[in-house]
Amino acid sequence: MGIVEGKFSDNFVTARIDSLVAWARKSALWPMTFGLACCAIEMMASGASRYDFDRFGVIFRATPRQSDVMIVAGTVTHKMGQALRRVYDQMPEPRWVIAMGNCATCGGPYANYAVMQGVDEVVPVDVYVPGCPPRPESLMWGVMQLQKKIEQERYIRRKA
Amino acid sequence: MPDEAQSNGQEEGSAPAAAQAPPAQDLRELVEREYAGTILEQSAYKDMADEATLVVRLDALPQVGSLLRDHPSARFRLLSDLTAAHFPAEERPFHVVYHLYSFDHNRRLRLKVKAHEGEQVPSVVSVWSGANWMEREVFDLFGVSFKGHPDLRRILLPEDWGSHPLRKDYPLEGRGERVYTKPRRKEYGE
Amino acid sequence: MELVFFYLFAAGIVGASLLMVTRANVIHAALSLVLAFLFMAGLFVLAGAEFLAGVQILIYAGGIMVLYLFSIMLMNVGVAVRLRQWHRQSALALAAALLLAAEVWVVLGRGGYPAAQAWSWRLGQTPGNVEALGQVLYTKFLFPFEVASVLLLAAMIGAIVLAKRQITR
Amino acid sequence: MFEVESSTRIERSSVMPGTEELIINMGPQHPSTHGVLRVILRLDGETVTDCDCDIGFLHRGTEKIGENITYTMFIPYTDRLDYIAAPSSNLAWVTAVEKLFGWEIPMRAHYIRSLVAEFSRISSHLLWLATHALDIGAMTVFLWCFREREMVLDLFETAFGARLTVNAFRLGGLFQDVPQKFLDLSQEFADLFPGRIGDYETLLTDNRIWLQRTRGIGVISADDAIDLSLTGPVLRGSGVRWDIRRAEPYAAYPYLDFVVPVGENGDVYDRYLVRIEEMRQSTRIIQQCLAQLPKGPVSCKVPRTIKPPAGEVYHSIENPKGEFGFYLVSDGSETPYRVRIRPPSFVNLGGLKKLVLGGLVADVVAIIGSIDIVLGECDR
Amino acid sequence: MEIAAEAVIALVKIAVVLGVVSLVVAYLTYLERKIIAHIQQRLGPMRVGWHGLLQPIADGVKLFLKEDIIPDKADKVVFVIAPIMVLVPAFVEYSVLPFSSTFYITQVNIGIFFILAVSSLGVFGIVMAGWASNSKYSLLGALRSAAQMLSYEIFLGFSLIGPLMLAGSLNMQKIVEAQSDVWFVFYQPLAFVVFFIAALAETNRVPFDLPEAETELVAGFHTEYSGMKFAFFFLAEYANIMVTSSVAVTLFFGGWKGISWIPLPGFVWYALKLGAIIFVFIWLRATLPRYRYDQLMRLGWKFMFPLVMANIFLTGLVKYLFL
Repeated sequence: MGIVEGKFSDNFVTARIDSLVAWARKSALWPMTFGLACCAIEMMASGASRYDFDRFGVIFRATPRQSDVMIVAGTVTHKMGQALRRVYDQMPEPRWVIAMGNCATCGGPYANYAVMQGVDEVVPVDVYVPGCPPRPESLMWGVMQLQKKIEQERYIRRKA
Repeated sequence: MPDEAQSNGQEEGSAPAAAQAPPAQDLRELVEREYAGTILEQSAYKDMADEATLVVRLDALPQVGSLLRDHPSARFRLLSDLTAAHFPAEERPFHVVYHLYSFDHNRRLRLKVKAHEGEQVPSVVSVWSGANWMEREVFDLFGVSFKGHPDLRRILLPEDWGSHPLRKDYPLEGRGERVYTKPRRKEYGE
Repeated sequence: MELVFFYLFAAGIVGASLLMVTRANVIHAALSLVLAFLFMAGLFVLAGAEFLAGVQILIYAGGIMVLYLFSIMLMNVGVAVRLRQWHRQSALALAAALLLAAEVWVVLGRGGYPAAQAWSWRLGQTPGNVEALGQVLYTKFLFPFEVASVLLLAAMIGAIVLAKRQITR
Repeated sequence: MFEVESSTRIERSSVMPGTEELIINMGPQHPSTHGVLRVILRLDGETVTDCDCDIGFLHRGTEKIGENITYTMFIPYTDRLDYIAAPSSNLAWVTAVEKLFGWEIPMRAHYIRSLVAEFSRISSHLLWLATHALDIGAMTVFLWCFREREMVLDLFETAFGARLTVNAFRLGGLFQDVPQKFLDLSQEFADLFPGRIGDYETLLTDNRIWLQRTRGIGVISADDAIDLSLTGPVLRGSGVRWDIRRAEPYAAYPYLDFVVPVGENGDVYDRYLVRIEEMRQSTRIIQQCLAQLPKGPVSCKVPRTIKPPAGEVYHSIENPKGEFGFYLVSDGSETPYRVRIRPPSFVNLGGLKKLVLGGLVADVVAIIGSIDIVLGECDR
Repeated sequence: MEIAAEAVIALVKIAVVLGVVSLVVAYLTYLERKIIAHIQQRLGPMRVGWHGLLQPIADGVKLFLKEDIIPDKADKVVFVIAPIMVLVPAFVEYSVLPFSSTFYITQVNIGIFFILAVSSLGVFGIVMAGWASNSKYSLLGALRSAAQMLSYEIFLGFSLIGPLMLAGSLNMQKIVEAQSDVWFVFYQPLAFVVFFIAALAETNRVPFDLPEAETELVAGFHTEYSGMKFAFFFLAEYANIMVTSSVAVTLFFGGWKGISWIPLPGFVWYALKLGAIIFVFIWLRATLPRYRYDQLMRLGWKFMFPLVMANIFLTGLVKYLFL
């Protein structure tokens, strides 16, 4: 699919096509569950009946190959870091990362020898969701924030 | 409505020790009868029955353990916990601590051994299988090694860690200081 | 029209068979064989024997070949790829192939097997040849049919016994 | 899914499946390992012949942190140990420190602590049931359990302002009294919940598939369970009637009436039954706590700087997962000298090998589920 | 000229059927998400279009535009062919299904046998996918599914023999005609039960969804597939559900024949019956836990096989004695 990517100038047609692509991508965000710690529980709660992520078309996939966004939910230790990067590498483009919770954002309360001070040391992060752990509403906010970000992305138009 | 006076639910304990004697006196006598000279110290925090502590001679630990596990008046069948503490100032800096529990008598006992730096502590896996992982953890975090352990490897930290973080001379923020570091994604293959 | 399809399928069979014997990777060879079976089923359809075509796909392609693949996958294919493919038996193979070709030529030249010839008119005539096939199978060829069943039964029992012995060991 | 190079006892062999043995690696990020656990299995066909766990992916150095901060500051960290039943971890810590001091805690605080701890037990067991059922493929139970769990989390939020990591208790009692609304809602929940447990049981307890997947699977005898230091529902599932709430009562448990359920066969099904019954008993305890709740202060007099006498104590409570204890060494200063967390999940997971050997690979997931581990407290 | 006209008509029919089936299959995923959501007291897709109606389209477009990864160690040719091998048989089977008395692509004398034969090819795709991915999870998933599908194909085939004996033909249209008075499900309840269970296993649905047991093997044989190739597997699964449900409708529920005093066109009856059966498929997914592999096999060989044999024997006996 890479042939048409970033090849066209801005005009009405290309803008429409890009917005269609963006709409499809933001409407079918399948997260890779990367539940690591406390935040994983809240992430599960987001998928369950009360918060129901399925409303946004978000369904959790177990394998990185079939997912679009990695929700890093929880503390990333140095031991985990490598594995995390490997999973990220397995995801197909386009891919996004949500750092859920303080630990994934900056190490949170764990400023010590074992814990990586923020998951952005290993993978590029698109949205940081604060909280320890963030409530499901916060995670939902993060997903919506990511949707806004995707809306602005360019697909067949040249990058600005 | 219960009485407020006996609120603190911790003062149970069925050790039939005399008022003056430390709580684990009977157990000490039991062990001394079998293996004389193996109990080095005896104490109990504020004389609480469930804080009874016996310091055991290092090499006698497995025998004392089996005795306490099997003797009808002890029956400490559950190794509730196994851990260590580091006292760098002492001559034998590593205290390995065993918390035992007896279902039959509903009582607890703490055993302790003290080891030199680099000295091997006899493993109690043969006495309580549950000690397997706990000894590995002590090995991992303190660097105390256990003689006769079937499978002594690091358990929590990566194999190449190289040091033992729960020692007192290990800094809290040894590897992940909370100062701004440039993203190190390159290291991870980006 | 039919002739076009015939040559298409025939070419397919030959091509797939060649692929099968030349592939170094066993899995690829097996898949080529499946392809050959499918083309063969096409030939059956052209000959008006739809039921046989179905059986060809269901039993050979869908059943037996899957089991083949199954057992091949359980082995280490990587090793087989590296193995020498030629065993200095090409002369022998050539002789065998020639012999086979000669036999086919003789048989076809004489006009096929007499028994098959005698019944082929009935197969060709009725549109629903399933019925005809059933008739033939359970009247004229009852004995060979039963013998084949017994053979299969024996094979099945044998397989069970072999597998069972391994478990109890 | 992917492999992390790290030395493990089971050597990676080049032998491919079928010839004899297959080594499969679940995790560290695998949907059914409940967090970041890596299990390496050696298989002969579908039978497990060896099993090794690689843990520590969530080792956050909590014990080291505990040695560097004050006793009060450590309470939030205990939330994040067993984050599924945070108040239980809080309770273990505060009771251990209070034992070090020898404080007298007001009765009302004791009752509220028991009440909240039972709620945390329910929330933990609900999460366990949800994920356990999901592992065996029953998806609806998962969502039903989360529905009730949300109610419990709402209760926590009413009382303490947070859903998961509630930081519920303080040294010497509570931070403040719970609002009346919390008590009303608790009553409502306690009246409604037994019926909901019945709902789960209709889907599972007599379900043929569920029985086939759980009965006779992962069997461990009482002696083996004790030998492996297993505690909590896993031990009780094997028929050992031992519950720290009964054996060494803390908080308000001496005055509460409840039954300690035990299993008979020590299989996955019995552990399931034990936990289901424990949820019922917890509801009973909640009813009693609400009925007997005394009036009065919720905290004893606590000095401004908390400096305990030098010494060492070990105190454990019955966490939903098993014996959760703290071994504290104090040198008389404001910070503990040594904080040791006695983790039930870590110890129970150590018994996994015994449970899965000789079983089928599809059962491994069910067995891990039946142990009910939480990695936060397993790796610390 | 006549041949050309016939060819054009046939092509148009094929296009219509393929188009409708693809759309229906895509919306089957939506239906499944919605039904399961409501059983679980959720809403399901709501934001993408009115009540999430555009969800399958968004999913499809997204998957189409996704990067298509072929793993380094994979066997490239087989890896690419596998999803096609799964999808094509699933769609080919529609060519012999009668959707009404007049609308069908073709009528083959061996109609039902053709479906059985073609559906047996689907297992190739799965085995190939598992092997080509060069990953243990995929291979294990593929092997399981191959064994499962092979064994249950047998029960599926045998369970159909009862109704076929009653109909006296393999032609789908004739089978429907034979049910003008009474649906075969009333004559052959046992066969239907076995057929339905076997169909669940054939299509890898709960409680037999071992090949993609999410929690045990991540996602089974298609773990390594991404983008459009994954979508193929996904579509094939639902297309297969449609086919097996259609076979059930045709063989047991009188096909496009409805109740005579309600004037509805044949294909509406057909769609209604199909919908009802598919609903049961989805309903079961929300209700039942999963079988374990050996239990599945035991159920098949020790319970269903004798049952279906007894059914054939009984049917033969009754037919010989009374008809």
